[in-house]
Amino acid sequence: MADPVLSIQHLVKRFGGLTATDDLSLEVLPGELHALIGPNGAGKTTAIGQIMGEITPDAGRILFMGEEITRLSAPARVRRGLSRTFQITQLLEDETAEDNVALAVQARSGHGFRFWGDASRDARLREPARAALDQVGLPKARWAIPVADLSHGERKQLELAVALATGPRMLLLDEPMAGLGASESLRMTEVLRGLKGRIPMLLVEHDMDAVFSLADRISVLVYGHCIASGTPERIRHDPQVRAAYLSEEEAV
Amino acid sequence: MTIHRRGLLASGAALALAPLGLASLARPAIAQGAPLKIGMITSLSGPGSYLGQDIRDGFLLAVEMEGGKLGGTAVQVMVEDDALRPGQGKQIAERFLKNERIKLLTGIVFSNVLGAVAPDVLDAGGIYVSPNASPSNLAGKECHKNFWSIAWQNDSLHESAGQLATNLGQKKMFILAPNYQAGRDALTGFKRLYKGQIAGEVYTRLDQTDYAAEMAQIRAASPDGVYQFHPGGLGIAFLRQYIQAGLLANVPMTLASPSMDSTTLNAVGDAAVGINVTSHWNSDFDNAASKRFVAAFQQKYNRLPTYYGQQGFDTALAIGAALKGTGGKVDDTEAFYRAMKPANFESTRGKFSFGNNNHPVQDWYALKVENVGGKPALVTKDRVLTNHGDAYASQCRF
Amino acid sequence: MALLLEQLLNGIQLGVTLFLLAAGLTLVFGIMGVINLAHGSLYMIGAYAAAVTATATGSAILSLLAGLAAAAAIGMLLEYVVLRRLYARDHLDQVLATFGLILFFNQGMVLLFGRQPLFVNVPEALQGFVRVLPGIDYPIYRLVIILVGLLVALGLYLLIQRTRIGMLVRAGATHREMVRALGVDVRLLYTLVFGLGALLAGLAGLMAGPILSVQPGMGEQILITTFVVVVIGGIGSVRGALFGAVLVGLVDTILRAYVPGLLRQVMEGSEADALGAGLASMGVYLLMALVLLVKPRGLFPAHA
Amino acid sequence: MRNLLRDERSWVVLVLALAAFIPVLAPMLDSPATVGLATRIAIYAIAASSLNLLLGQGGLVSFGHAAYFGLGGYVVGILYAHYISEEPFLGFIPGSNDLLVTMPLAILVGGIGAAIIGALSLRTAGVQFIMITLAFAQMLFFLFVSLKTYGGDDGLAIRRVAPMLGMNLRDPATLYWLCLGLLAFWLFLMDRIARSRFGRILAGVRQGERRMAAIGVRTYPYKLVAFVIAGMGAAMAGALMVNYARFVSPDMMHWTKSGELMVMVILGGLGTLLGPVLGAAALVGLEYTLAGLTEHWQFILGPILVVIVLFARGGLMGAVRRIAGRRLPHEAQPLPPGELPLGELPSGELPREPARHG
Repeated sequence: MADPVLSIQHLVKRFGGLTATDDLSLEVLPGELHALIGPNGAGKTTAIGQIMGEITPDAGRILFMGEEITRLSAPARVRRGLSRTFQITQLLEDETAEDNVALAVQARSGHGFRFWGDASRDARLREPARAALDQVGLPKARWAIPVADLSHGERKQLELAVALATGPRMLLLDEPMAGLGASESLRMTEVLRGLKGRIPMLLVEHDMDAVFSLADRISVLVYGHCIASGTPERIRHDPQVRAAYLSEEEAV
Repeated sequence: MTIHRRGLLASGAALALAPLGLASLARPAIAQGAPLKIGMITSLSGPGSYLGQDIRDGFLLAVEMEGGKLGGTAVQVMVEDDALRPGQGKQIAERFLKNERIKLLTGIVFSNVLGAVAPDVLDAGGIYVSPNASPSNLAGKECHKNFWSIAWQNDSLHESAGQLATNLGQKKMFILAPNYQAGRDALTGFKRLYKGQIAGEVYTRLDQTDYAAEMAQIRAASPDGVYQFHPGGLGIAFLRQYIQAGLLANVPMTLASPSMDSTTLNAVGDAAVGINVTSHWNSDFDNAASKRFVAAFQQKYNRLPTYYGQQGFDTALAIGAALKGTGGKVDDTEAFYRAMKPANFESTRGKFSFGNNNHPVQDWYALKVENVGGKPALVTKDRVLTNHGDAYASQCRF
Repeated sequence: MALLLEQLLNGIQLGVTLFLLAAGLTLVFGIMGVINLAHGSLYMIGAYAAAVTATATGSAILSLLAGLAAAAAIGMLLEYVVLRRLYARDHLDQVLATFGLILFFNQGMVLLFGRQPLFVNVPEALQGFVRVLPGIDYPIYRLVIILVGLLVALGLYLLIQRTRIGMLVRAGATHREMVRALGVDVRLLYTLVFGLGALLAGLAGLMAGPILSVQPGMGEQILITTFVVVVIGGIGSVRGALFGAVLVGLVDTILRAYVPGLLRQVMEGSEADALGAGLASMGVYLLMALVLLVKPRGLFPAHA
Repeated sequence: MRNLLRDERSWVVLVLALAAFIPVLAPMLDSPATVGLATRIAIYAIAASSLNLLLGQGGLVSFGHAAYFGLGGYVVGILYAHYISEEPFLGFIPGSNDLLVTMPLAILVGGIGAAIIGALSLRTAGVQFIMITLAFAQMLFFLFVSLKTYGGDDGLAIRRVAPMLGMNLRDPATLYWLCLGLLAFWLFLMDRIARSRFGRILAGVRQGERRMAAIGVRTYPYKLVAFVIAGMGAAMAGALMVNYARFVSPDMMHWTKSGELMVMVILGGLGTLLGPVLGAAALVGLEYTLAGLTEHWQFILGPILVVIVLFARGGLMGAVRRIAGRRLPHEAQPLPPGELPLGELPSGELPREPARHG
């Protein structure tokens, strides 16, 4: 078996009396699309926050490409190739879609202390940005629109484009389908399928159709603890998972 | 689209030229043969604004008593508020000098505002007659033919208090003032004529209102007397806390007039009885000019005039005397100087003359707070200093 | 030694006054997220109302009631008319609008009551001194201020920890959305909290009246120090406000009393006094900067 | 969008070009003091525009900007005092009354001051940041109040200014054109910075620190550099103000002065190029006009400010653009009452360590 891209070992995070992450261990292998599922409040977003360095865990280790990154800041992790999308989109609302992506390209290039040239006319930023927008399938007509005027689905696409523009060696996707209509969901699923194999991904998602059609492996999180991990087939038939999660989901 | 853009350009143009419009708006029309304009810049907002108000009221009273004239010349007094900000004062002065073509200015209460305004006025060939602030530089090295001080040079206030403390036989004094130039000058001035020993010297904060810590220090030092200089509201707060701390009964206080005026006295009440004050004037002065002034002021404003009111009044009288001499002209500053210098006016303080540096030479009196007819009042006692000028006059060369 | 103890009492008394102002400010800060520069104006209004009533009626009780009522009423009116519209705005808009209110209130007091400072006497019953320790006589009135301040602190503690309103206030400081979700009339809660803050500011103002001079602009002299207290204590935390206020009161008083003396040991007298006074003034700001550098959210942050 | 920005630049040029005629027009309108008023406006416009780099571009609410304004002023004042007394400052820096010497030094000192204060203050965020910048400014204020040597509270007067490059700076029109020229230069610089890579990052910091971290940007150095540039601009304005007023006092660094600079920026339109200039003109002009009408001018000015905040979102530029039927680029989305205010978002939403950069 190849060395894992990402390895989480015995991660613990408590908020007051609430244990949001409870001895969580997880591995993402090269090229793998690993889905993280679980009921609301299971601690999926908190886990992503810790992997990205936005939240400091109380215990445990995080290894990326074999290097321990547990104490690194979020920007340092991004520079090492981790990139995430947000469930509630975190975009620069006053800027256009293209500007948002171009800024991520610029961040990757690292040349931020340039005070003179007009960044909006810099082909070294614009071209990779357009490529990323193209890749996620945002129609060209929408590129020059301020983010505040984009639809929810378009914003979700843009989130992914921004994450891609940082040149990731791994993607953390926090509910990319949340709030999308059926056709939008399908389109997003196709975009992710296109990326699959090239970039390893950790996918947090409630849309079970998408998860089961995309994932190589699935881990199930309940109360911050991983109760099961395995192929979609195994997870589908895991009695514990059915009891804790799927049945509840069907009952709704 | 083009229409919009034109609209924007037009509004941009309007804004660029707005200052011109504003400036002309703020100017009243000038009629031919109009009265002589006098510019008064004074502090009318913020803490201590009642000082500016009294200066203004005293000045305007003198004008009113002469039927809108000073020294036979019809005058129009333009009053503006410097809000105790040097920049604001300077801006007003510039407008007075340039737009209104006013040559004669007065009114500033605080020396930091004066520091910003006086050089402009003097360099522009204007005349400034100060009803209050007179910092040492303008009395000494940087004295100017067209700068006149009517009240006193700042230091004299404190020198007279130092003399009084010596006269009263106080051997060990505790002295306090706020930490700004006038405050530091005050303590220097006090020490100049005080012969005894300094038990403690404390600088308070200009924005300080609670003096409990200082009271404790005074008590611990157990001096023979306390001298403090806190103008306006600060002085009131200090004095009340001094009394509340029970110190006045044991440690007598000597003050210069800015720290004990009739407003302060109203505020402090009976407890102030026994405080020693030095001043160049008091509302009980037994001369005709003073009596006339006090009566008129009380009738018009329904309150007893403070020193500031008197200074504003005397300033107007001094200007009146000069105008009489020049026939109402201020353009020839040399002529104005010659007419002003003899101080041909009936000062409310009796004797008054200008020293070589255009600052007053006058007598200083000891006053005491006493109970008069059931109310505390300042009662004039003896003379402390006679024909007292200031320490800087010798450095002055026009 | 006696001097030091007296200075400590003075520091606590100043601290308690600051606490009364800071408590309201920190609640408004913490719950509504509003920077209210006009809080000092409410202090001034309380002082003015009490001073005017005392002069007119001579009654200390009436003057107390008038001061509290005026501050609370104008505070709630202010919340209703202006501040309510600022909750959703960013801090910049709040600073600008409340800066405008300061100008309005200060000049309003000039228009209503003139520029002469007003005065109130210490109520008869509270004049005089009490021997707190052998050799230390301390003004009764200042002791009463300390006592009132501590009682208010206790009352606030009980209100916040033991009552339903307090529960909502606590929740409001940490979980705004939750309070809304509980179906509470948030607008009313906000108005009440603001009124309470204004009431406390008015209380501080009317108690300070007999010590200081009541004049336009008196609020701003203490406002910035109050902000220092709130930030040191941790925004939204009443406990932090009490702790911060007493700390600031003590530091300010002790520095003022002792720094010039220390400097005199190393430099010429009048220079030392002038510089010492300056350094003492900088003291509380230095304290705040140090606290924030170590604990960027203050000593007792409410948003844990 | 791009058209609109191009438009804004063209208005700037137009406004400045028209403003250049003031010294010619003022005597014709029998209002020579207007040149002085316009000089003050131009100087405040530079200071406000420098603050706008922090407030409008970076979303950093600094409540102590007058500190750098005053520092710049004091450099000029102190060097002048040593020039007159002929004693070198600190024993080795000779005094000067030449603006070519004093102004670059003022800018340098302002930048150093901002670097020190910024390096410490930027470790905090939100309200704490507002208050810590205020605290540092207050410290400087009290320091200069207690500096007896340099006049303390009463300040220093500067009686004679040396001619600069053959220009007589005592001539109001010359000084005005100098200030206007520097304002034009400064606005040009601000425009370039706003469009540069650095400016894009700063705009990103304003709109979402979290997003910036997620694309791998450590924001602290960028914020610090913005702080230093803004401090240098304010110091330049301060140096000009002292040359104009021929007077410097701690009043220049009082917290109300910081407040006034903020008022100018917001009044004119946050984050716009021309806004701070319009804001400076409006505030100085309002004060001037109202103070000429009534001594109770603050009673009128106060409510005007409140009304502007409540009803004229985006300041004067917002109003101009609304009249022109265009969207303001930075106009914030209105939140329903009771929602989390924008300024709280970075610190309030996620429980995370605030001081990670360092």
